[in-house]
This record gives sequence, C-alpha cells and structure tokens, in this order.
Amino acid sequence: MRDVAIVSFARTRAHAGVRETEAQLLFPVVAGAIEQSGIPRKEIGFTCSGSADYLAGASFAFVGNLEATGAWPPISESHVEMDGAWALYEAWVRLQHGDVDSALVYSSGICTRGDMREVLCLQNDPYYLMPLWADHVSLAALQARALLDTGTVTEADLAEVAARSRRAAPGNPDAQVSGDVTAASMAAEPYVVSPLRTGDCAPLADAAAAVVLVAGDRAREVCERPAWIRGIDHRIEPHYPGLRDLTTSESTRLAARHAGAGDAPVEVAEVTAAFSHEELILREALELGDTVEVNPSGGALAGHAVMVSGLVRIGEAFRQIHDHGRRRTLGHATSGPCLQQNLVCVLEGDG
Amino acid sequence: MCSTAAVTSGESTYTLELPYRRSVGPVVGAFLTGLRDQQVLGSRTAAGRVIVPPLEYDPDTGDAVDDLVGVGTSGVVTSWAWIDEPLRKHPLDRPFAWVMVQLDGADTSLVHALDAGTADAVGTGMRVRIRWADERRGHISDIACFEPEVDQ
Amino acid sequence: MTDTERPGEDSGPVRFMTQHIALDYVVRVSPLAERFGEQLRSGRIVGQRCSSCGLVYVPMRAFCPMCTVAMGEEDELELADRGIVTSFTVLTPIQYHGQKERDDYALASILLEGADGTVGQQRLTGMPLDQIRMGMRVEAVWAPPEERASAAGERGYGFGNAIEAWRPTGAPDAPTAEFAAHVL
Amino acid sequence: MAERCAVVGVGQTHHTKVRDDVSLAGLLREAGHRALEDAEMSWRDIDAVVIGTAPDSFEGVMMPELYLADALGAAGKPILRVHTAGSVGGSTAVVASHLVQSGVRERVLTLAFEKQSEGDTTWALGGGRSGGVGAGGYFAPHIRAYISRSKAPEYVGWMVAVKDRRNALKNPYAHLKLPDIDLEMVRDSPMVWEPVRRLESCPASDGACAMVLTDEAGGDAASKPPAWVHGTAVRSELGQFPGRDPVNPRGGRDCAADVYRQAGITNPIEDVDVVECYVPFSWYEPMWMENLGFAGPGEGWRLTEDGETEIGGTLPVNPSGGVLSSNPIGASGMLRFAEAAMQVRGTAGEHQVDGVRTAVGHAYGGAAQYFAMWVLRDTKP
Repeated sequence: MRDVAIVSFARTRAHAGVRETEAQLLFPVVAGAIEQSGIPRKEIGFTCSGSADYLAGASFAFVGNLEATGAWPPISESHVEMDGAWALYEAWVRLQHGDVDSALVYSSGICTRGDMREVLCLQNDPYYLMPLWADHVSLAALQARALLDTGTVTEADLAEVAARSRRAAPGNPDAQVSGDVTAASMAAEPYVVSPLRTGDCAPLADAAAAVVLVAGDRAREVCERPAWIRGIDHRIEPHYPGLRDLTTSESTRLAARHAGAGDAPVEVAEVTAAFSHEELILREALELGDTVEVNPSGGALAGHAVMVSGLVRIGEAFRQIHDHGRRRTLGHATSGPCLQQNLVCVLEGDG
Repeated sequence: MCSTAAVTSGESTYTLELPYRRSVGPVVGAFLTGLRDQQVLGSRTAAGRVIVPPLEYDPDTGDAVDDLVGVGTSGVVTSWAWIDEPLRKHPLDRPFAWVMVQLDGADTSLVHALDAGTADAVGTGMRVRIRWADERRGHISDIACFEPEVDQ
Repeated sequence: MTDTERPGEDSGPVRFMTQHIALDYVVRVSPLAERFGEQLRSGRIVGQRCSSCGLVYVPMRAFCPMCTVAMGEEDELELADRGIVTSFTVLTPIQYHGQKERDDYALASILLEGADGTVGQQRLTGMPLDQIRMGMRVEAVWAPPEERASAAGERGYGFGNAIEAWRPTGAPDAPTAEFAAHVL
Repeated sequence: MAERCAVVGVGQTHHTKVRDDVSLAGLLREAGHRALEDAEMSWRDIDAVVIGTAPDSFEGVMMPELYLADALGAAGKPILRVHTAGSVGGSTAVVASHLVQSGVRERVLTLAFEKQSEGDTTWALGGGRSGGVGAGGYFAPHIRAYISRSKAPEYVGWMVAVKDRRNALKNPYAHLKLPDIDLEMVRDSPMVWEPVRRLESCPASDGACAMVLTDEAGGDAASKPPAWVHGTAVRSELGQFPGRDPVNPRGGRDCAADVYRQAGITNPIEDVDVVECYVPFSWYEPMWMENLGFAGPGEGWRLTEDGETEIGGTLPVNPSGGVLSSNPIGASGMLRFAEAAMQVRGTAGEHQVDGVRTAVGHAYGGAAQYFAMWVLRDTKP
C-alpha cells in the first residue's frame, strides 16, 4: 500500500441549534483544513464527503455542500451517505492509485433540526423493526442490558465512562458538554431508557469537520508531523439486533485485525461511543489495555454529531500525533443500530 | 400535507410526510400472513439455525433460504429496556419494556414491546407470550405486544 | 393510496404493507437568509458582489462558491426588480400525492438587471403561455407586504413568497447575445 | 495504477413499474445473484460490497446498506454506500473499480437499485411539498436553450425517443415496451414540461443492477470473456453559479477528457464502438454527444438525424433502450456501465452491436453537475 497521511484537521465546535446552512457551516472548516495542509485548493486531487439526507429532511441535501469546496473548475469528487469516516476510507482507496497525491475529506450534519429518536428509526429494517418505531436509544438500552447481564459490567461502570468523558472534555474546546462530574453523580441521573441514564447518552450536536490526506513524501514536505494511516478497515454485521451477540462487537474486532491495530500498542484510542456501554464493548473488541488512553477529547459522549463523529474521532487521533507528539493512535467510527458497522483507522507519527 | 407554522422568530417547523407501500416478497409475506392467523414462522438456514423473524437469506452467508418453519408463540426474554415515558410513536402509550424474545424453537430473538406494568416485573430469562391484536391484517403490529406468561 | 388504507390485506397471502412516515423538522433561518428576507419584505432585492471575481449573486450567499471568498454586508447592493427570461418551461403538473397545482403554468429562469446569475423556477404571469419567449423582459409582481411572510432561502429558488410572479414589461425583447450565456 | 480490473459478472432485474413480487432485499438479491451466476461465483466469494441508490426518501429507508448488509452476503465484510444523485449508479461502479485497482480488494460486488413504486418520487423530490416540478421541470429550460442554440429540428427529440424504444424491444429486461412506437406517436403524446413530451421522457421503474469486478487474476481465470477497465473518471461542479452552462457543462467535458486520456482515445467518434449514456429526456442524446466529444458544438443532433446513433450506425447509442426505456433512478447509471460491459463481452443478446472492442458507459446527476464514466475494452490495458 502507498503511504498516505493525514496532514490537517479542522472542525466546528459541537453544539446544538445551528442556524447556518450546512454549506455555511462547512465553509470555514474546509477552508481551515486546506490552509493548514499547505496544499493549494486547486491542486487537491480528490474530494469525498459524508452526510445523510434524512438529517436535513431534504433529498439531495449533500449537493448544496459542494459549494463549500469551491468546485470550479469541476473537481473529481464522490459522496457517501455515511459518516465522514467512510468518506476518508474512500479517499484513502483513491490515493492508492498513484495518479493523485492529495484528497480533501469533509463531513457535516445538522441533526438537531429533526428528532433523532424518530429519524434514526428509518435505519431499521422496513418490515419488522421500523414500523414499531424502536428508536436508537431503546435499541442501545437493549444492548446495554445484555452487557450488564453478562455480569462483567455494572451500572457503576457505565457511570464511570460517562463521568470520565465529561471530565476529559475541558481539554477540548470543541466539546459540547464537560465538567468535573463524578461517577456517583452520573449514576444518580434519571433513566432515559433503563438501564441508560441521561449521562450515558451522548448529547446530540450539529457539526462539520474536514481533513486533508496527502500521499508519500509530499506529506512530509507540507506537514511537520503527519499522521500516517498504517491501516484502515471497516466491517459490518447482520442488521437485525436479534441476530447478533450484542455483548460484543465482532465487526470491530474484524476491522481492527485487518487494520493491524494489534501489531503494536496504541497510546490513544478515540472511539465513537454514543452510549457509555458502547465504549466498554469497543475497548474489549479493540483489545485496548488499561494503559491506553481512551477518548481524551471527551469522545462522542461529550458531544455527538451524527454523521460527523467518526471523522472527528479520526481527526482527534490525528491531533494526538500532530499536536501532542504521540507515536501511535487509533480512530474508530460506527454506524447503524447497536454498533452494526465499524471502522478502525490506525495512525502513526514518524520516529 | 406539509404544515408550516411559526414557532419563534426565525424558526418554524415542517413535517416531512411521505406515504410508502412496500411489497414484502415471499418470506416476509409468509411471516406477516402467519401473524394474521396467529402463527409465527421462522426461516431455517442450511446450518439449521432458525431465524425469527424470518429472512429470505442466511444472514451469515447470503445464501438463499426458503425453508419456513413454525415456532412457538411464547418464549424467553433475552434482553429488555424499560420505557417510563413512551414516545408518541411507540407501540404502547403506557410505561413498557422493549424486549428481545427468543421464541420457543427459534435461535434468534425478536424485538417487540412487553406490557408488564412496572420495571420490577421484568427480567432477562422471564417467559413471555404474544398478546395478539384484536384486529389483525398482516403486519408486525398484529403482535400487539408481549405479556408475562404467568396467569395474572 | 390513502392515509387510512389498512396495512396489509384481510385475506389471501400478504403482499404489501403501507407505512405513513411523518417526521417533524425545525426550520431555522440562517442569519443571512433572514437579512435577505427582511429586505424582500420591504420590497428590495439585495444581492452581493464578490470582492474577488466581481460577480453579482442573488439571492445572497455567505460566500462566493467559485472563489471561496466570504461575502458580507460590505458586498451588498440593491438590484432592480426587472430582468430577462433566459429560458423557461410550461408545466402540466403531475398529480402526485399532495400536489395542489392543477392547471398548466410557466416557470422561468430570470436574469435580473445588474446580476450575473439567474434566479430559477420563477412563475410567469400576465401573458398567454404560448407567447412566452426567451429574451422577454419582465418585472416582479410583489405580494402585498403583509403576505411576504415566508423566509427566502439563500440557495435555490430564492424569493420565498415575497414575489408572486413576473409579468412582461412590454419593452422590446433582449437580443440573444445579452443572455445566451445565462441559462443559469 | 497498481492493479488491472475486470468486469466478470453482470446481472440485472426485469425493470418494471411495480415489482410487487419482491422485498427490497429480494430486488437487490435478484440482480446480485445473476451477476454472481454470470461470474460463476457465490456470495461467499466476494471480498467487499459497494452499493448505490438515489435519495433514501424514495424508499423511506435511511442508509439502506445497514438493512441490506446481510441480504447482500456482506456480514463480516466491508460495505460502502455511495450517493451522488442521478449519477450514483455510475460513481458506485467507479468506487468498486477503485477498490480493485488500488489492490485493496480482489473481488467486489457492486449493486445499485431503486424501487420507485414504494414511495412517491416526485413528492419526495419536492421535499414533501406541493409544486414539485420533478426532474423534467428542472431540465426543460436547459433543453429549450439547447434547441435554441443548435437550431435542431423538433423531430430530433422524437427520433431519439423512437430509437431507444425500438432498441428496448430487443432487451428482455427493459421496462417500456412500445411495439408500435413511431414519430407520430411521440409527436402526439402530451406535452408535460414544454418542450418535453411524455414519450420523450423516462418512465419510473423498479429495478436493480449488479456487477462483479475482479483483479487481473480474476479476469484471467474467468470462463467467460471479461471486460477490462481502461479508464474511470468522475467530476462534480457547482449546481448554480453565474455563467454556468448546464447545456454543455464543463464537468462532463472534463470527465470525458480524463477518461479518454486514460484509455488512449484521441478521436472518440472513431475510437469508440458503442456508448451507453444517461438520456432521461430524448434531447440529452444530442446534448451529451457534444458534451462527450462525439460531435462538435451544435452538431450533436446531426448524428441522431443521420441515424448514426442507431444499432448499425457509426456510433450506436443506448442499444439497451437506455434510461428512456427503464429508469430505476439509482440503478440507471450502473445499467449504463453494465450494458457497456455486456457489449464488450458480447453478451448483449439481441441488442448486441457487432464487433465491439471499446465501449463507454456514462451517467450524470444533480443539476447536470455530477458525472461518472468508464471505458471498457475486450483486451487488457
């Protein structure tokens, strides 16, 4: 495989109630990532984005977002109706060809205009699950209960994850919620859907994010400390939750293996856990030992931008290498009910 | 169909309202037909796994499956989640549990609602049975919900 | 298909299910669209000139998508409510679920005086449908001020309900060269 | 590029107004199964799946790759979902080819679909509001500008409509079958979006298309002749800006130039044997002939008028019957790409063009702003 690195990352702060259009939200983020990358906008060889029409409630919502790229003259461009992490995957594949050396990846979502507990029901199979309006929080709660029933995890463990995410977030000015909270206070919060309490469920946010990928030596020329993509892979599981062992994440395990996550220890992992128990399942599936720092950004639990969170996690994993001098980090993204689809991206700095 | 109403300055709401008429094909169709007749069908894969609700394929391999078998209308709760305040589109308008139920004879769990009164009455491993809707027309809601199997 | 249709059939194998999906969304008008809408309510069409390429946009946008340069209040300018029909179509409305249009009507792309881009999907009025021509000069028919309520978007079809339609001014048609490069 | 890519399997459903006999999964599996059978493979042989469809609101299933994953044999595998408006079927195939050419995957199944009958596409496109003009209402002013610019006679649009429907009679999978089609029938059909008449526009169809793409070893091992990918390209441009020319958009010209360069095509009309291009309204045939470099500006309609775009002409266009005969929107682009593969492989049956060595597949979408193309040949690049 050709060496490809992330050389820049920009994101908006995660917050609810954005009034701007998605294109307006994206405009400074795309401009920021490009400027930071040192690659002139017109030289970028490929562009790929991720978003979902149903967040905006309008067909072809992504088309307007093209404006933020300044697609004139016309650009070589693609779009996935997925989290931006999968757009990054498509761009990484494109860079393997060797004929282009750089790619822009961006992602946006204004999910607070709709009620995600209704909208995301449309992700469920249309015959058995969608008509019941089994919302994503309820399905997550079924998964959390299954995990608790194994006896290896308690509600106190969930509260600890919730509290740690918020305690980590003050170091991240882009986080939506943060504070010096304790596991005890998290465990005292009311249930949203038992066994998940308020603090176990990520607050939903509107956001946009962008990264620039550069291949080969050019990455070292434009970036002091690029984060090389050592491995990236994604896997999916059967859809219907009743078909799966919800206490584990087989697709995460597979993606991690194919991305070479276990080849060497990672120092930091940024995982997309929109619910506390998901972090515990992901830690186990990713085989993250106690020495691995998980979600120093606060993770999705400090502000979850639907369709953007995965790309943000990879971006935060990049920051750990680029800004904080870490050697090897991991970014994770997920999609679908109960962690149905998962992507793992392993990054490394030089030296 | 599309209502636009002022909420506050600069904000309004609109309802994206779209009707769908889905053809269900032979396997989903057989399952829904069965529900209308108070029967539950599963699909049996080549490996012998009985999937409920049934799929026209083996979820692990993609191989076609057309072997439908009857399963029980009672089963065991394999997971549950308690709703204190149902959302407007939820299947029950009083506190209820979402449950995953492995029906007798099935190897997988069906997701539906359980009408159990209080959370204290619900637990993994409890036996539940289908409460049929009075009016059934070939739809997943022909199962009105599950109820505890003990006589109340 | 009606809203009251039952999901499934009463006898014979079940072959269909119906589902009525209704999702509520909050519409938040962006600060830019709100400004544009306020001007429209007072009967003014405001565009923006990109400080980099000089092109004049209407409706307003937050940035020039070609130069990727931000545009602000300092770039605003008022435009005439007159323009040229650069292209058009006459529609026979398809009677889909929820359609309220019944009669044939004309939609045009209009190049406003002083603007560089057209505004699409504008209603034409005041002339027989078979006499609409490319190059025809038209002017805005404003809705009464109290009815200019709904906000305009910054993309797409632009004027909300502030401008009901466009009618011919009666002036001689514009020569093709004046608008041939402005299908959009 | 690291790897060669071969199309070794092609499958499609019968396209029709309402496929009332299948579920969504059943529709896709029918196309997928046919492609796998053609490739002499099973679902288990596939490394990765790439799926494309137009707006999710058409079927009311958000991100349907989630529900469809196991139906497509993707459990434990990677699946990607592409959405680039009407060009999506083409760009989905391009992403699939990239997975192979990059050396990341060896055997990729790519599928695209639409089940337009499930919902109401005009309503959905209008955002669930009254006054939606549909695609025809949007494109009609562009078509009027083309006619005005090229001075093409009115009957050219009718000729395309007749030719594609006659071709469709030779295609067992095509939706519209109009055995009595002739110029008068088109001329006398109602005007819907002036200047576009009913029979000059595409139907609404249910349907799916699938292809199996492999690396060079897979192509060499295939028992049926593969079609080799010699070039792929995508281009996107802004949908609306001052001076934009949607009649002959630069994105389409650039896309064609890119793909021809990769395939070593210097004189398209001479070097290409057959084109499947995205013509949802009859006038788009002459418009795209110019945009794709098969004719000079304002001259595209003469190819149609002279019969050169018929089967047996200099450059047969849409021998399958094209989008004008079958339009499962999300799949329409992939059908163009797949039909190009069938022509190269010699498996197009009654609508096979003689002696095809080089074929072009083309799709467009959005406000004529998204473009996807590929060039296939019967020999390796």
